[in-house]
Amino acid sequence: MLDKNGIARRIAQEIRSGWYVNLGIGIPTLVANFIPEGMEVEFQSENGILGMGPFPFDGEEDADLINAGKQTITAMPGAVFFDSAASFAMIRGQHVQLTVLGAMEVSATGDIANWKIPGKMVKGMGGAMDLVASAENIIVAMMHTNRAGESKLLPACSLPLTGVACVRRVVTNLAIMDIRDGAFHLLELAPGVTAEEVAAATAGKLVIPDHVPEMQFN
Amino acid sequence: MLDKNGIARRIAQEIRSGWYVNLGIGIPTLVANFIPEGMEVEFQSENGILGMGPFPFDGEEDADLINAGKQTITAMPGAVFFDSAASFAMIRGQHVQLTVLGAMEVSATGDIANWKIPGKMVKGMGGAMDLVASAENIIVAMMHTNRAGESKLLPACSLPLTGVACVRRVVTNLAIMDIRDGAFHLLELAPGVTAEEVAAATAGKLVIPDHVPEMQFN
Amino acid sequence: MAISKVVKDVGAACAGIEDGMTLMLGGFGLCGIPECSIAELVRLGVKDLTCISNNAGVDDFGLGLLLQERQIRKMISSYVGENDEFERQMLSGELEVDLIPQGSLAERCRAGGAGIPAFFTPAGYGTEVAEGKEVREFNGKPHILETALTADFAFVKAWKGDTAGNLIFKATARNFNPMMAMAGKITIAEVEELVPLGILDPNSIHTPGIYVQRIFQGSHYDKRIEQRTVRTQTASND
Amino acid sequence: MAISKVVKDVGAACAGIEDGMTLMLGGFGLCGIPECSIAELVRLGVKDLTCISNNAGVDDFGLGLLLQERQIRKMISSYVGENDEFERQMLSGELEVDLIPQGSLAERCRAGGAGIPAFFTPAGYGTEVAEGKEVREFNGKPHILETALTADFAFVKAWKGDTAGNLIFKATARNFNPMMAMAGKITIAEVEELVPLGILDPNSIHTPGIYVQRIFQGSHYDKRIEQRTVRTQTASND
Repeated sequence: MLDKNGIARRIAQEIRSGWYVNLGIGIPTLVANFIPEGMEVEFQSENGILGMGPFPFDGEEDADLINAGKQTITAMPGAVFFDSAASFAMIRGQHVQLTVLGAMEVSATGDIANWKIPGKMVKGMGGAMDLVASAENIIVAMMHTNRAGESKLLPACSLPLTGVACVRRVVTNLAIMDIRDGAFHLLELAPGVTAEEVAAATAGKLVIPDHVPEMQFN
Repeated sequence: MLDKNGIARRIAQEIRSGWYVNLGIGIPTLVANFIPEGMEVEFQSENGILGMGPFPFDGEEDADLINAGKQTITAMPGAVFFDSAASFAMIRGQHVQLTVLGAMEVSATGDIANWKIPGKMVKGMGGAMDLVASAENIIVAMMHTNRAGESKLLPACSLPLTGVACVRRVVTNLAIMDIRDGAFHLLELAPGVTAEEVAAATAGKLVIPDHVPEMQFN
Repeated sequence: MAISKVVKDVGAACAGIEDGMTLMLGGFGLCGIPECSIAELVRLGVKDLTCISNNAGVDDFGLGLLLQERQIRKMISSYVGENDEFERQMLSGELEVDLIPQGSLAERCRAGGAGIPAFFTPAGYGTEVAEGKEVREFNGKPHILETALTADFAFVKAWKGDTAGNLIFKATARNFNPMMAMAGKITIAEVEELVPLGILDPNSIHTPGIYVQRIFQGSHYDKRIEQRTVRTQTASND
Repeated sequence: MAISKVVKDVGAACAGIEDGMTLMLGGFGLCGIPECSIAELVRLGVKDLTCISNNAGVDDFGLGLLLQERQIRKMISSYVGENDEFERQMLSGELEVDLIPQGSLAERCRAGGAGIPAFFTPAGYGTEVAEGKEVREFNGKPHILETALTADFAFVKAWKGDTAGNLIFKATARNFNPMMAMAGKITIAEVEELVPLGILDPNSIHTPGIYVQRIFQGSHYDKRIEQRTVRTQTASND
């Protein structure tokens, strides 16, 4: 079973040289910590930076330099700042090769819900609806079940949707799954996790191939 | 009767302090020469400058600094350069208070034709269609008749249109006229020109008030 | 000669703002918000405002200050977390809230300033954001029609500005400010540094002065940080 | 780490360009045109091109060079005066020409890069430009629906660029270059000065490197002036 850093570390291995990547709030933000030194990858944050660097050293924070999670950040050499319309032009125009974001629910048809719990919580969708509607390559990073132990991988989402038929891959604390043909297809198991455990934690249709390898970390 | 500079000079008197103004190619370009020193007026050229200055001195031309007529220009203190999309955002968004442009034909309903003579000449509309469709305040600067002596102020345009029902005022070598209610309304006569001469040179419906003052130049 | 937009202070800048108006306010979270103008809006006590802003501030800063005073009737935003008073007013029905995808919000402001009354975007298709909106397929993909947004007054905060109203923003404090400057019938710019004409590089202006009707030298910027995150010196030395 | 876009020369930059492709070329008149890339297109001899460019050059420079060699099948432009060969080919029917209002051309390129498949604009309503296009009224004013433009390759010319493909243009040589950079499936940037990473101010970039797939140091810029206009020293001393 993976912790949040494990999920982030596994997702980092999906990233290829030459990619522009948008990382959402939460687990996705951690992905940046696992990119190999010297790999040509640039992080976009939708509030207006390309070439986002690590958090600043204590005392070097700049209130005018934050990411979409409102965290203080730094800029890498070759970074660019731009306005919000220009930022979403990049996203909507599919110039960003990978989007990683969290979710409250994902369906077996690739729908995603992550912005609202009716009557309880309404934080807003922020840039998530633009990201999921536009990106060709979306990975959802989340825990397999919620705090009540209920599956977050469902036949259909019960919460208001953020986007439809857009998620291609899900990485959880238990497994990696691809979404196609109305089902979650098990690709890799987290260390120490069995296919049966994944099946028990997955409410949506799960396809388990004959042989499912364990995740490898390099 | 006015020459081209006279037309430009009269139009310059229409300009108010605080206005952003777009001047088309030809007679309109001359208008800038008659703005009083110190008046707060900025000229926009749709290829991407706000705060256009006079032509450069000999030897100071910069190939990277031109106006929409492809003429070498200079930039005033406080000038700004921007791209073509940003430029037409200003125009389409009605942030430019006055547009002055030339025409081949103007109709009594405010239509304008200035970009194409079928089978003979097709230079293209450039930015003229955006300008006339967007501007709230358009003055046409032109000679009253063409080289063949035919009126350019018509009941309806015969050439392909640049825009419909958009021209509010016309300044020619003979007169100033407002366009409303399907007619040219004579406002002022050029020095030495009679209302009868204007009527003879105007093919569209012309309304002549009892008293038509002569243009005053300050 | 360049058109001067300078007014003497925030009071002069805010002349003409009335109850019931629609206001746009730049900023992302607390980054790049028009602090001085917000303080003046509280002082003026204008009510029944519709505020278009990506976020709604925090309880005791940014638009949260107007929420505390019940000056806002409706918020149009993309993300409104981190604000208890906001949540309370919204859930109780005191505050009307229109949530819009962030990219659509930015583009709708730009469209409002650029004379584009409507455009198609894929964002929000199949969600409640699309309810009542026209859907059309382009290149095999469904899109929804979104319309332009404008405001009676737009408030933006820039790093540097000149007397002609030309603005330069700093880093990610740019965010929504340039589009909102475009979309305001009257746009008020407050700047950390007001400079004479000819100082700013004409090649590096983010917001041309044509979009700014009034500009003033701001003061006492708090520039609060919402999520102070740092790394340790040791970690970096690894 | 920033993604390097540098290729060794114009030949490497133009790899993969084939007959029948759609190309975008930045520039306004002869100002800010990708001179080196145009020369290479002539050398490559690719044919049946559809070229999207605000103008078509003059007889012996800019896109006029491709017209002379009959490499262009169709031009999409806003203004094509000042070119006799162009006029001859168009009137004889050898060359297909699609004339588009300049603002619509710019916005359609931006839309193509920004994932906006269509938008409404008032430009061209009631003219032959509107033929076959949807008309809709907004705020009492008729608008026409215009669709996005994209290209197989876009060619832009910048003043300075860094290895990550970030570009800065000079004065009015910016014009169509930034939107075309956005709209090219592969965008090739030629620059007067290629600089190392970290030299350009991240606050003053016109085209972020994300839009540039290949960048190279240009050479031998002619930068021809189409209409040399000057004032005399005496006139100014008055």
